[in-house]
Amino acid sequence: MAEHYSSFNRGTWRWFLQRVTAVFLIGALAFHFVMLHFVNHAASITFAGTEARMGGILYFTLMMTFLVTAAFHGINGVYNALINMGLKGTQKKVVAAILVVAGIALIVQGTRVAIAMSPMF
Amino acid sequence: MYEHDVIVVGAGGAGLRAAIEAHEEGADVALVTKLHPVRSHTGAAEGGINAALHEKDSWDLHAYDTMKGSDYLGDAPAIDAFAKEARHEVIQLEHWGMPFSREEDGTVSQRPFGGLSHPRTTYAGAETGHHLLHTMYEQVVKRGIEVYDEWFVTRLAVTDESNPSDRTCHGCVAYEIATGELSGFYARDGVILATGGLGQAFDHTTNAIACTGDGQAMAYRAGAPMEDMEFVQFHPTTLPSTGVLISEGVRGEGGILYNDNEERLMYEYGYANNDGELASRDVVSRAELTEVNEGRGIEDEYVHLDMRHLGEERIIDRLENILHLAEDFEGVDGLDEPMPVKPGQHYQMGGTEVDEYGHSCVDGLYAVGECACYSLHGANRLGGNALPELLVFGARAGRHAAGAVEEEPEIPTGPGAKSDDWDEESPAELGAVDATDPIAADGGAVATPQEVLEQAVETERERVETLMERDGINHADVRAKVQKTMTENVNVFREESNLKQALKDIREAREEYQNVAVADPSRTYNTDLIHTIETRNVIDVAEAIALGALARKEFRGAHWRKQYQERRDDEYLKHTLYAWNGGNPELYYKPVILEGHEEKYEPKVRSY
Amino acid sequence: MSQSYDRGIVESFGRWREFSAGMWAWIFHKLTGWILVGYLFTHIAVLSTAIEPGTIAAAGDGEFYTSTLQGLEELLIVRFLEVGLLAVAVFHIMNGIRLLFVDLGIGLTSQDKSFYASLVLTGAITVASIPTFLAGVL
Amino acid sequence: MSTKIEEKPETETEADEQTSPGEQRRELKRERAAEREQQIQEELSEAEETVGIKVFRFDPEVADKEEPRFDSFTVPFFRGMSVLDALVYARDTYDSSLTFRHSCRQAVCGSDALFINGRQRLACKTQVSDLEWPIRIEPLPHQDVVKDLVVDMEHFYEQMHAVEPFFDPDETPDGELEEQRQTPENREKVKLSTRCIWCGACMSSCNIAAGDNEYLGPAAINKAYRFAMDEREGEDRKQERLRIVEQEHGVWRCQTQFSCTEVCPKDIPLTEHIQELKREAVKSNLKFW
Ligand SMILES: Cc1cc2nc3c(=O)[nH]c(=O)nc-3n(C[C@H](O)[C@H](O)[C@H](O)COP(=O)(O)OP(=O)(O)OC[C@H]3O[C@@H](n4cnc5c(N)ncnc54)[C@H](O)[C@@H]3O)c2cc1C
Ligand code: HEM
Ligand code: SF4
Ligand code: F3S
Ligand code: FES
Repeated sequence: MAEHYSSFNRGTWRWFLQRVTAVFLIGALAFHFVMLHFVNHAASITFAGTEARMGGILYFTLMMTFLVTAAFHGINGVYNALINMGLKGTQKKVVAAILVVAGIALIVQGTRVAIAMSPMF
Repeated sequence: MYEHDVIVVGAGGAGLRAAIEAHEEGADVALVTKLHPVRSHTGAAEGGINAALHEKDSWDLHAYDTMKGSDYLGDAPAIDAFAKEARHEVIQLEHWGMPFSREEDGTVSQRPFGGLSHPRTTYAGAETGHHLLHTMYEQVVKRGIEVYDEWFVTRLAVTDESNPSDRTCHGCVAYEIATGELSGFYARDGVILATGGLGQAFDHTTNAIACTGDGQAMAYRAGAPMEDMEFVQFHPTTLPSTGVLISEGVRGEGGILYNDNEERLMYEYGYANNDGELASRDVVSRAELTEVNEGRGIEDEYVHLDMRHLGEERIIDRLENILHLAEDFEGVDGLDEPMPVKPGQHYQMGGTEVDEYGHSCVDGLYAVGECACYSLHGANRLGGNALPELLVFGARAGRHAAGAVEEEPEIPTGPGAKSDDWDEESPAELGAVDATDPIAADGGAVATPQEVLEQAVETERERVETLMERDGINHADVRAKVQKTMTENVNVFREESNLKQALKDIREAREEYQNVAVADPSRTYNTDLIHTIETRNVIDVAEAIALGALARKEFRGAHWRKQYQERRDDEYLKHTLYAWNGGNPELYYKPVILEGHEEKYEPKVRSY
Repeated sequence: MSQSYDRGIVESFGRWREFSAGMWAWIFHKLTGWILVGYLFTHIAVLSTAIEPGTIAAAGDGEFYTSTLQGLEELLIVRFLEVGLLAVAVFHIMNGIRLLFVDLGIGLTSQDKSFYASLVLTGAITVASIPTFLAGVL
Repeated sequence: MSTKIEEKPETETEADEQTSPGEQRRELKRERAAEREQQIQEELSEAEETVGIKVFRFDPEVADKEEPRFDSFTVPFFRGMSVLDALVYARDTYDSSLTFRHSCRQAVCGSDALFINGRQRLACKTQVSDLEWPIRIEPLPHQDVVKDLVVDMEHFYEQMHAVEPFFDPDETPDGELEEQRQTPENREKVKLSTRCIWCGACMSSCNIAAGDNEYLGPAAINKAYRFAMDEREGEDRKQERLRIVEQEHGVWRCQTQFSCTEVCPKDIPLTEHIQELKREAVKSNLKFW
């Protein structure tokens, strides 16, 4: 059963990071909602506005971190849910691979979008 | 066929301990048990386990208390070995991780218990038995000892010489409950029976539904007599609907017994003017039943045990589990109302006759735990003395079976030990119903142990097939009949006419049993079949109890006779034995051994 | 062991009959989590299609982006979906906080109450935000 | 509730006719049956109340039980009656082939965890008067059914054994009669975890355990907790124990559903114990901090 007996047990890390990202996401997601629905009303979002916000280095990094953590948190969550349903063996490996690819794609595309939005680049 | 050095039948405290010890001595051991080990009834024990651990305490005090408690019907070699070895066994249990309750300094706690001259009842909350059972099962898992769980042992494979002392036990026949398969278990060095109590011979008992006296009855039919069966302990405070035990702790803390007139019965009617509710178990049981018989019982059945005056705080602090028990099993809130209680069968002092190593007169056949009688408890068991018994004698038998004991036993067993005959008439026929009863040894000359075993398996297979194929009555009716008559007639109060009636009823039940059949045609998990086979064992042990009680014309320990209100040492300072004798049972006596190596016990008046 | 029988349908039915707060919290958390992941992917997809082809890294005037977003925002259905998303996100956050406490071993005995609290809070926050979210389309 | 299972009314008490030699036996049996029928009627009419139970039936070997079904039985109600009493009555009076495990009748042997009115409960510890009638009794969900209410416990035992469920101190005192010391506080800490009776109710109630067969499950993790937290075992052993529970299918699988804690008849705070082990595992893995 237990193949990896190291202190870097993957189960531990995934569990732990899921919590850490969750803590971060509480703030980030709330901030995101507030910014784009209350401070700036969603209906009046314009590219100019977006560009202005994304121009700020702080805001930009925050959004990038948000992207990465949300991607990790979400995808790890889905993976967990699937293992909980008893996925194992090859199936599990395939699912893990697909999820990792999807996650990377998400982050890459997200980054490209973010860069496109930011006047910094 | 399965093969091991030592086969232990039953995996309660006694069986587990025996298996561990035999394993330690290098034997290849297997446990064969009809319940998974952790389901054994040892798990129900609440109070604690006695051992003279304190500096101020000593084993000979413990031995003395036990002898006095037994009303001088104990055998000194067994009592001495018990008191000495209990200390080591209890400490070993601690080393195995048993979660005993602790003192501030981290040592194990001990509390006072009835009949003990020193507080030496070691305990783990009010769940001592549960912890003991689990701790030992864990050790079995640790050692990788083979466990055949849900295998029901139905018969012993014993050679059929006419004198039981010449016979040898080569194994047993077991039925795998899940599949319905019968197999032989060949034991190279010995079979240790540890099948527990026989409460199911009564309809109101603290024992489990699986406590059907299988071991006693199997050994009895194989030639090892049952000893001192008339001594049955009745506990005064059990819940009327289920028989669940309400610990003595309630009375210990100050609980009061009331009758229907709300009188404090123990004092009002002078049953125990000194100790009141805290008088010994037999006294309180008799008091309660007298109240009921004289029309002062509640609903003509029970009395009330009230602890409300102790106050919620104290109750929750010390007796919390009692609240749960009353609520869960009787639907009564102990904080709000008194709890209904009545006496119930609790413990069987007698059992298969064995020596102080648990060895019966049949070579290679051992018995330990509640199903055995090494004459430790005599006529009455002290609270907290059964659990250490499981350990001490379990270990002794395990060691002996594994060939690691040099000493010769001092307690004689088998027909050779006979001193007196019982020379009265039985009011009913006893033993086998007809000569062709397949249970009697059939005289065929069998050569190898394997052949003995195969023949036993064959006999069992035929029996099972007959039961499954024929058409007949439900065993439950027969069992109910035995239980009813035992509770009515061989209970706390014993009168000659009642005992005779019981024997007649038991005979009737035995005849009816000839017609029982199993209605469930399935081989998968057929509990109908299991219970049907158990019922025959219930009949056998019930007969032994009733006849022993009829024969013993005195009042000793738990055995109370209306016409004989005194202990009669001149006549009855002797053990009752009941031997199957190929289907024509014989009741006889053997002497009590009051002289040990270091102690010589003088019968005294047993007063507390 | 003789054959065993898998009860299939009885089994799955039996599970849901008794209400148990912890289990529903788990189911809702799962559901909301999955919706959020799904949304995260669509969100990035929408944002990227909204950006004119070839303009990446050399952002154009963003006309297309603005009109896509505003076009979407004009649809009542999108507004409703957004409220739904908020509800989902808020529940996931609230219950997520509850779970974090559970992980720390805090308030385990009132886990059912905290589940109800997260439901109530979610409801309250969602209702309170409806005016802002629907402003302009109604 | 629409399950595929047909509801069959009262089963016949009569066993099917077979040609057997004992005409006399059959005669006796008929008499008995008539007598019993009358007795049942009396008992039922004497009882102030009767309660209906619907019991899941299945036997892979018996023709009319191959398809699972529910049988209904009417039993006389009495004060203090448990669901187990009702089952025993039904078995002993109506149908001796009704199969279920039971032994102690007092919630210590753990044999009779059943799915009663939609929840895992010990039949002996559940008062009939506390339930909605008729009472529906099924075997534990998520375990293979062997027959009627009996499920296959093998997997549960395997999981229990997988956590090395035995006390294993580095060394024990030399003195023959000397015990290891344990503070009352430490005993208090492990006390609840030692109460487990291996009934399997928790495992059956946990959706994760249902989905992931390899998940150790709450009872086994609780067993590991019992030893990992016992100060009489050494620190190294504790680390080993943590390693067992922090494997892929160990504590991380627990999604804090709390169902286990809710159904445990011994009121063991299982979720709390699992969570504590998660924290212990994280702590020991992040030692370099
Ligand atoms: C409610 C209660 C409270 C008690 N409290 C105390 C106390 O506080 N202190 C004390 O010292 N004593 C106490 N006792 C007494 C003590 O618990 C018992 O005497 C003791 O546990 C019996 O243990 P055992 O190993 O002999 O049998 P059990 O634990 O009953 O085990 C019997 C075993 O045999 C197996 N078995 C039986 N028949 C067969 C068969 N045919 N084939 C295969 N296997 C079979 C069963 O599966 C089981 O594993 C109490 C007893 C009761 C009932
Ligand atoms: C805002 C703060 C958030 C918090 C506090 C939070 C908290 C948590 C926690 C604690 C878990 C773990 C549950 C468990 O394993 O027992 C979890 C699971 C999950 N989260 Fe979040 N989360 C947040 C945001 C998000 C976001 C933005 C997404 C989407 C990208 C997301 C998607 C998921 C998914 C898919 C799961 C797995 C659900 C499952 O078990 O099936 N979460 N969340
Ligand atoms: S933890 Fe509770 S529910 Fe689970 S097996 Fe043990 S006693 Fe039963
Ligand atoms: S029900 Fe299952 S998910 Fe965890 S809290 Fe209990 S083990
Ligand atoms: S019969 Fe033992 S737990 Fe219910």
